[in-house]
Amino acid sequence: MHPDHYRHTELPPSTEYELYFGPNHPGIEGNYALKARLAGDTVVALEADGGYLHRGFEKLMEQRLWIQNIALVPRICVPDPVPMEETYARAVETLGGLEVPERAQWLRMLVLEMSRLTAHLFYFGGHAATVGLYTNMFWGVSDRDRLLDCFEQLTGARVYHMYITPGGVRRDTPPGFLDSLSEVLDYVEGRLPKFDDLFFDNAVLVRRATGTGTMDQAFAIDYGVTGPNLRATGLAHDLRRDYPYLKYAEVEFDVITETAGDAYARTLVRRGEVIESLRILRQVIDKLRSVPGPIRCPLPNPLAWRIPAGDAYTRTESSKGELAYYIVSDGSAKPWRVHVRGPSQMHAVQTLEALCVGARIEDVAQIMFSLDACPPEVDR
Amino acid sequence: MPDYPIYRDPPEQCRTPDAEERSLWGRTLERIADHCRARSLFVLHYCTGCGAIELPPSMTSRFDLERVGMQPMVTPRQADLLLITGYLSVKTLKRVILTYEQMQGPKYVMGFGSCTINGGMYWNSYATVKRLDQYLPVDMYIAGCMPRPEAIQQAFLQLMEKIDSGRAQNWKEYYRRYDHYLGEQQALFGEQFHTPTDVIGEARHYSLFGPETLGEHTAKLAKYDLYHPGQGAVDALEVKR
Amino acid sequence: MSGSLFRPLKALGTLFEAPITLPMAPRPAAERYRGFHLNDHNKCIGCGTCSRICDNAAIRMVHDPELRADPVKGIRAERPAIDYGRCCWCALCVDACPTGSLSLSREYIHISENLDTFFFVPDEQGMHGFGFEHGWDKGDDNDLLAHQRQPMAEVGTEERLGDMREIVLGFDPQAALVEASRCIQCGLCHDACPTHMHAPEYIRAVWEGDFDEAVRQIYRTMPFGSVCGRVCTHRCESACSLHHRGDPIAIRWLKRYALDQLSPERVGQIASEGRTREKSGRRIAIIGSGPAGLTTAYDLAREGHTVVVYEAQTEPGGMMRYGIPEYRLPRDKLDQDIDIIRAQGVEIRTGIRVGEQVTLEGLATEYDAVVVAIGLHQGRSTRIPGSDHPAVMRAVDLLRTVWSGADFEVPRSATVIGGGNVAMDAARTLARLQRRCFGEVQVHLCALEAEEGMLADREEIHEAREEGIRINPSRGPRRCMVEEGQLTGLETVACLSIFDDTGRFHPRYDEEDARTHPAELIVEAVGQMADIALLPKSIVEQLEWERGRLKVDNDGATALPWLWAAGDMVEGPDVVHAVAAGHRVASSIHRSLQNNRGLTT
Amino acid sequence: MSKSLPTPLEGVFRRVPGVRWRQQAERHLRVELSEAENLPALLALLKGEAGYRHLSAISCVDWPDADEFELVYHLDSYTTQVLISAHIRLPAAPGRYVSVSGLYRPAGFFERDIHEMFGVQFEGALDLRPFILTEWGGPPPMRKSFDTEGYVRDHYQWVDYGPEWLAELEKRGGGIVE
Repeated sequence: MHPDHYRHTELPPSTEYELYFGPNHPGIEGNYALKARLAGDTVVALEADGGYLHRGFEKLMEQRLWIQNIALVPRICVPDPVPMEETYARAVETLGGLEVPERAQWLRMLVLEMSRLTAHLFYFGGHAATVGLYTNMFWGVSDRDRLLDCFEQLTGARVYHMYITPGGVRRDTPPGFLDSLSEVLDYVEGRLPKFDDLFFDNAVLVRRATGTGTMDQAFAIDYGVTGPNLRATGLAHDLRRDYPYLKYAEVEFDVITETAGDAYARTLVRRGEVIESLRILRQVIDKLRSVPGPIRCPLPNPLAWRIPAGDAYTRTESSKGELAYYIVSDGSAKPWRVHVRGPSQMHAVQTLEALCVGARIEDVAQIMFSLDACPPEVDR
Repeated sequence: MPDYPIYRDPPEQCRTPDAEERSLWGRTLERIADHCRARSLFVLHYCTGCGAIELPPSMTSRFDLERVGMQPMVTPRQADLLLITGYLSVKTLKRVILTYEQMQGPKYVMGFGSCTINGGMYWNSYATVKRLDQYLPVDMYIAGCMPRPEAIQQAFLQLMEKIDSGRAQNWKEYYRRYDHYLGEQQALFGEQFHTPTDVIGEARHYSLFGPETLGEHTAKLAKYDLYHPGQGAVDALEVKR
Repeated sequence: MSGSLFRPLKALGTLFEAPITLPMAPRPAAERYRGFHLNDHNKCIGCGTCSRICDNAAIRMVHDPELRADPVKGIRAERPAIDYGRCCWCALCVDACPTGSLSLSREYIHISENLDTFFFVPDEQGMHGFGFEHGWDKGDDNDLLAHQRQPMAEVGTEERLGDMREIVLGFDPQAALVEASRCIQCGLCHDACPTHMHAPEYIRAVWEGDFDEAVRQIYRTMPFGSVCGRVCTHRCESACSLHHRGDPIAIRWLKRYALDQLSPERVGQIASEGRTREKSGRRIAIIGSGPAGLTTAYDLAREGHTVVVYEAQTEPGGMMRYGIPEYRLPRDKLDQDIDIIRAQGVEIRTGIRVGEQVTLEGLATEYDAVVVAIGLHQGRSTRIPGSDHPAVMRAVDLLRTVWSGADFEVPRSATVIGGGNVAMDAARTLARLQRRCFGEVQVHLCALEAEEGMLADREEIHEAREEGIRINPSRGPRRCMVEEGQLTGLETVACLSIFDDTGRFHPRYDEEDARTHPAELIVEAVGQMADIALLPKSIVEQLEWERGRLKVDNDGATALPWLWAAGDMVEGPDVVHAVAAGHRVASSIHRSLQNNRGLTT
Repeated sequence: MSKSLPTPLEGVFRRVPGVRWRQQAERHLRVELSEAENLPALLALLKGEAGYRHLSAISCVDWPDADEFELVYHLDSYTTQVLISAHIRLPAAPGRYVSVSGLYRPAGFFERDIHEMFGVQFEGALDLRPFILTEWGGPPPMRKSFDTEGYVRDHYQWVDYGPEWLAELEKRGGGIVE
């Protein structure tokens, strides 16, 4: 604007004022907006504004063949795309009565846990940045990149893998993959003490995150909070253990809980989950070395593939919580209806709005990141 | 095997540097400025779509774009480069236009991936824009869905080269042909669409006012007293169709 | 909890570690990276499956007239062009490519301000001509197409030898559904089919369970669906894009399946759809009631013309009735097809031999146009010594005798000369008759060609062997052995080569390697010709001939403006070619009649 | 089909009229209510007596042939650990239903979403203002009657590429096959 045209702003006669966060704001995870009413630097009320990433996925999926949708689903949640593929594929398998071969199930668990690791590492970086710990962000992002290299070897792409397909997976492991993945896992494990030094035990984080965005268990359940955020309030609920899918019943892992329910507890739960994911991955790698077999059940020609009429609701424990797909088929070559229930739909709107009330303005970003809210999952 | 006329390495199809009536002194200064601009590009920190997920790796240690003088910048006024990282929903496009207009010239726009070129995955989605260049002048596109950090790196290097050689002048088109761009924006957002930025005044300020700056679409702005107190950016945002 | 102020300082230790920053040069991508497309143009057949599987409508086929197009082999002069303003690099196009020509490279950088550069036709050199390595390729584990054909149930060898029952049982509903679902709708079969049947459409209809629609699609170009669904030479299947990496779709069996699902009445109703009710007042005579003659009749009758078909035999059908064995084509199915043609208003006068009861000149005056479609009912002879013996028959005569139900004395032993499908028909028919009369089979078959070069279908050879027929490849007939007036056998010599260096028929024999095949009956199946005795000399002189064959233009028109010819006598023996010719002749006649051309005087 | 039902559920289902249930998958019950208005009562009982404190999602399905919307309430209990999907059908016109956000807070989000995408009205809902489609002028896009590709053709433009190779090909008689 030309300086001649600057206008003076008259504030209403009140101690409260409104502030727009985002969609273009470094404290916002992704392309998302918040409208805050503030008194001083304390949030009095907060209103979420989504839809900036709305692409109409649910409508688009109705326009495409069952197989074509495998390309669409991972794009619903960018930082953690694999659970999207898994949940969609499992819903189609439930409807179509497809039996996933054993090796494919292990392979799926492999990518699911790898994806959880990348998402959590990314989360460490993101959360750290909101409290000003940029070194940690650099670490989180570059360690995640090592796993993305593994993804590239296995699936041919860094971020959008499109690896899981109804009935199995698209390709088997390339030669030497399991060894190079093991190396990366060892590397990640070796990095954890360094993360402890720099991040989890850092006075800056501990003091700023403790008591920030606190919720108790009753609140969490009331607001539909799931996943690590729910476990940070002391409820040991994990779909991998309570509604086991794939081969999760056959691996050993612990459900990590914390009781404080604040931003720091949520971070600690994720730290514990990184360790559990590493544990699961090592078991999966062992299995993959011995379990032979096909990686996909026989499927018809993808252009003429109909799924029997019916409906299915499948759920997966993603890095952010309970991810569910409700799919209705009318017996034709395309889905009749796909409803995506992302965990962030609960975390990024009502929960975030409630938790920010009373928080200070500089903590809004931290609360959002500590909930690991993923806006594209809200907008679809 | 037939010899296909496959695209190999096309000649750069850029406009000639904008040096019409400038003095030698002015042109020299501009060259020096371009040389410097190319080496300190500030990228606006705005994640418009999926492609943004490859920006943290590009910007941090592993692919480290700081070594070529690039850095994320949180405010549009201090940013040089607007990245459209993938699809743009109509809702976001409106904010992108506001943001773009707030950036100071010279400014550059880079389109990431298929979605900015021809709609990409969302080619039949009611919610996303199909062609970015309809609404903003674009300097460079990167192929990919999404482009890898290396591709982003190369794109930035190419953009720097383009700026350095004085060929990155597309941003001037927005002022010269404002009426065209405004028309496209109005077609999408409705006749009443306008932004609080005084693009026309800026065009005069930058000496970029041309025969196509004003036209039938800008004429529609006349009825809004844009610079009257009490009416501004926020209200403009909330104008509904 | 308060955390530590000093532990974070440990991170300063990284100052002494090697940096993880990568050089600015792009890294090579992973071995199965999904980068820009590559396409091997020598392998690509232009089927367009990639463009149909693409979720983003990012692939468009471009036609290049300079590319090789070969409909019979299933190759189109089209190649995919990729729009990188749409592509999402999911590689479904690679996984679905039936030939494996398409793959993704490890090249991933393309930056430009020119939108046009984002649309290109990939070849083996990659997007920028650097010849990047292959990334995501067609492996064994990522093929999305169903390559295995559904097995076709057949009657076992023992049961089928006992009588003339049909060998192929037809698909059951599940098998038909699965087989139909394999089709990728490329349409190469449509291009390859002589009569351009709408196979993708009817296969899709079978998959959808809409048999009315399937039959409708079949009848668009094929009035002999039940016949062709059984005995067609199925050029469509050789062109099917799935044959590159697996079995082609059983297009022929699916056609048969679709027609078998509906009652003959319903098929008749569908076939009659769109028929003109108005009479044109024009009259056309057709000589011969084989597939060519009846197809012409069907088309013309539907256009409202009065059509009369003259057939020398007692029943219509030509070679379909008197040549093709019943175990391949049950006669009730043939009757069904012919009844539907009759229902269009075609009158068939059987037992009338043109040149005897009526004359061609007579027809010419009585009708507006005449079509000769008399087929190839005269067998050729080997002319070896002894071939004039009464127990040496031509295959066409043998088959006609058997299938017309005339008296025939079954020989205890027989030898067939020839390696084509007619020879197989003769041998297998004899085998059945022997089995019925004597309980055992003693049939020899001597073909000039080596096993691989035999002209018969592979499955015919296979089934003939199953039925106990002794097949002797590379045997040239030398003489028929006659003792005391009785035929006793055929003497053959080994055939070393059939054609000379210039490609002419000139067999060479090893006279030392002679063998005798016992035969009370010798059947010659070495080719057929048209019986043109019906054509009066005056007309023969007005027509043009080429190497003994009647010369016609593409539409089957002869040098005489009122006379057309179609079918085997013009094109050589094949039902579907005859049908195609019938369509061409019919539309040519219809056009001529509309233009008032081609009237007889 | 397994007939064994966790004890609290047995009683709950018996007390709400018109409830039919069957096992849809392992530990997943499909419940259909013949009368839509009984659903809030069922939810209240499930939450109060069977520990169903988690509303996982509300899905809406458009059935234009029947002129109906189907609403599916997916509920989970952290104690019983049997997922329940309760189905009801509403006439598409007027497309009204009652909000259950008083019972389940997450319903606030889903009802707002369904209102936006399908145009179903929820009486007593927390907030039905547009959330995602604040700048949308068209009909509710998730309805089957809305044609997204047609909308795109009317409102946006696709690129009409004209690379050199294509021009040359067209000169030779080739070109894009439509």
